[in-house]
Amino acid sequence: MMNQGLKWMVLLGFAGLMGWGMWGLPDRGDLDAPMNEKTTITGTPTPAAHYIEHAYKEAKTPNIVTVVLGDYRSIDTLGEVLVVFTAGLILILLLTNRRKISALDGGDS
Amino acid sequence: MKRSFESPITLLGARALAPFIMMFGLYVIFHGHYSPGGGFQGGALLAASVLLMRVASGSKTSSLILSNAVTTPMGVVGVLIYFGTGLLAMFLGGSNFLDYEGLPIPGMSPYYLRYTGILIIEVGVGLAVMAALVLIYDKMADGEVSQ
Amino acid sequence: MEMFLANYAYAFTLLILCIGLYGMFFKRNLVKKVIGLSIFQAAVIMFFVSLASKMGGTVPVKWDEIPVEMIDGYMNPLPHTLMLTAIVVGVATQGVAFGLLVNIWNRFKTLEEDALNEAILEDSRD
Amino acid sequence: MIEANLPAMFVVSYISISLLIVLAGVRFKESAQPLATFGAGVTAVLSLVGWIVVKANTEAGFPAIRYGFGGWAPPIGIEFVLDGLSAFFLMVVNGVAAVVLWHSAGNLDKHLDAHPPTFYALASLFLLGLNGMILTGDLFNLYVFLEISSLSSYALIAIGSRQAPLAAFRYLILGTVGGTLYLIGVGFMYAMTGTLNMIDMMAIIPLIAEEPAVLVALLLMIVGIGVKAALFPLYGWLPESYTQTNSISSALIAPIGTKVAAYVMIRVLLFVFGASGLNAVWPLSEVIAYLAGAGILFGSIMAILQKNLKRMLAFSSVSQIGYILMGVALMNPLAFAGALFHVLNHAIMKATLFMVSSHLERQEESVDIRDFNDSYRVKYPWTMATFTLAAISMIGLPPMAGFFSKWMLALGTIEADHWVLLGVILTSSLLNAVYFFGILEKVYLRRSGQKEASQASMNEVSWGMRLPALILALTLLCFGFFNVPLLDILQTLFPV
Repeated sequence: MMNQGLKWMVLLGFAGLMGWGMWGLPDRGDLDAPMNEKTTITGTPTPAAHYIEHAYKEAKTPNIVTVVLGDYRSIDTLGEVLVVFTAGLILILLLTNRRKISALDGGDS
Repeated sequence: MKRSFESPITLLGARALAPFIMMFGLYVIFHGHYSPGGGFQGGALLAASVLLMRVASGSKTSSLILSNAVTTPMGVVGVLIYFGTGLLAMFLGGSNFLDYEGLPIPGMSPYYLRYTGILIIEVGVGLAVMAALVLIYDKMADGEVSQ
Repeated sequence: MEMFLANYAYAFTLLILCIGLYGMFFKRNLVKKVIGLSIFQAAVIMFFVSLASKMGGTVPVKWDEIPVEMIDGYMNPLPHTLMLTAIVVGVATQGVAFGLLVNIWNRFKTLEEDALNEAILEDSRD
Repeated sequence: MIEANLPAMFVVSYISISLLIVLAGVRFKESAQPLATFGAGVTAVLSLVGWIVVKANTEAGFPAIRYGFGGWAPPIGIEFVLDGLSAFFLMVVNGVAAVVLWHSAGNLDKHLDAHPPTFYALASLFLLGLNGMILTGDLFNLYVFLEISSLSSYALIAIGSRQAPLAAFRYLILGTVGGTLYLIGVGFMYAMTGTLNMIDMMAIIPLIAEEPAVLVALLLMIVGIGVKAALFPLYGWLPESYTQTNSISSALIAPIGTKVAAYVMIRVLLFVFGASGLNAVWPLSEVIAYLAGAGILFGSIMAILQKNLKRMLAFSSVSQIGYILMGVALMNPLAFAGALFHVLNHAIMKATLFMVSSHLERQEESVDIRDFNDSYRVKYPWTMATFTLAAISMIGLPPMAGFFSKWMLALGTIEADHWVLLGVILTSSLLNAVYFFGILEKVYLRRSGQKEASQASMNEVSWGMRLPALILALTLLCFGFFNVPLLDILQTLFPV
């Protein structure tokens, strides 16, 4: 078990580190941030600009987020569905009440 | 569920609300192409309508809407719709996994094939999410062993 | 003031992250730890969504008055998409966490860390 | 068809198998274990095909198969990358998993009053997550697969002794915090580079490596993955989880779970940040190497102090993970090849040892090391022979495979002029010898207990359990004899 002082140190260290890192991030809403440009520094296309520009042309769907979710990054969404499915299976595994079921099978309900 | 009591007011209120929530959930799924929304959000709303009845009336009445036994198969079907769409495109269309252009629907331009593909998988996501959330609630409700 | 407007969203995110971490570190009740965890995850969602914003941009749904070639007119859709996935993952994690808690409750009849430690010590003494 | 979509087939086959297990499990509960074994076996064969294809491609001049999902070219869509490194890890993970799942048939009656179909569906989903983590070329997609595998491993761990759910819960809290920290790191990297694709990002990072945000992102990712990989100060969840869980889960998760996290560490450190990005501001690779060294010593010392065989193996896992991460952090081809070879060896050794512990748990109801005596030699001749092979490899004596990976690691430390770490490796080998020879001596050598041995009669587990363990142990011997060609290939996998 970690003692209290160590926990505070970890917490403050985390806050300081994150604060320092966040200070170096591009400003919120900055139009010149790398993620809002059309290409990255090395000249490869950034996904976000491609999505905004081509989503409607390529899938005839106005909602860009839906296209990204369902088409461009569809394996992510498949993973997401599998996560939910896994959670359901886990709850079956952990909490199916065997005692209650065997009581029902025995007939005294 | 330590103690259950029946109140006609909560029951009536829940019964009045549940169909509208379900309707709204379906709207959110099927209108996800044009406005914020989509499979997950709609599935969560569908689950909310079922769970509202579960909370208000106990599982006996509400299992008429969605019985405990169907949630697992429904989740499997939801995943299967999504996964099957991808597989169909891969095996019949000869394209990559989940490339909706390969879907075997005749007479559709690639753009509308994508449009349709997204719609199909959103329905799958909605079903799977609804089933899983209801399943989680059900298991949580009857999983506790009292002395 | 300029600085604050540019970074206040990050500062609030950091605050919420620390609150979540505090909950997980210092609360002795397991349910409160899960609450801390969910606060921590919510902070990440806020962080990503604030990354997505653009000055003068609108929601990423195609609108006839802003041509799609003007990419600065729409907010960045990618973080939004990522967060939809992350929210689902968070929900699933919390479902599993509460499932485990019900399981622990069934076995130990307590969710207090100290009482659990005592119970474990007693187990190992037998 | 299958060849063109080879990288996707791993995920596809595991999803189909887990859905099939759930559906078939409604009527036929016994079908779950054969189906899961079949699924892992098919994927193991696929990964062998993948290894051969990648090898042929490398000779033809293009080392990586890049597979874009949905037909989108990589920076736009998500890609799976099948190169030498991922093919190697796929073979290790799927091969070991197939044998472990085969072996689990004999243990089913003892454990799992819970539903076998659900259990095996979750095991398949766990493997699906690991395969996805190995193959993916996208940082966020990695997070999704990480969460699939973590969630299912929490559940698999929670089936076990009375304290198992508590151990799983603590793992869940730590693991989710780790995953979330990794996610924040991904967010930082996305904000700084504008892309999520690993190969794109690798080209950008040298240009911006000195930004504080990139450094913080790197630290967050190391900590996040370090939790999963049980890097030294973050190992807290591991011993309890592996000790309290049932013997099927421990044999499945212990060998491959942490290995895949180590693989992610390799990907992120060497293939995304690269040596220049990693050491741009602070010499982080040395920090990781020394932390891993501390983990090696700590794990070995704690393992000596344990009285429970499973807990001893768990602490030895902490120490062996240290070898792998140290080899990665030393940043030279020799140590890298040693680390990869150690991944293979340790996966096989840990699977064997946990199988042996499950045999003993099954027949003796306890895995307390103090109860070991020379009657075991008579009661479990095959199990003990298997144990001996794995233990010798664990200590690192030739001709077992464990020797050669440690030898390469030692050469790597010399190459990098880290004499302290060389000392750590040698010391830890001695400590390993202490805890394994302690057991071997109790079983094979002690004279005073001869009476017990003469009274005992053969009480071995079924062949269905003996055989997989024995095969794995003999594989170690094979890899020991044929280490040269494999090590040559593994050295070429080091990124230049």
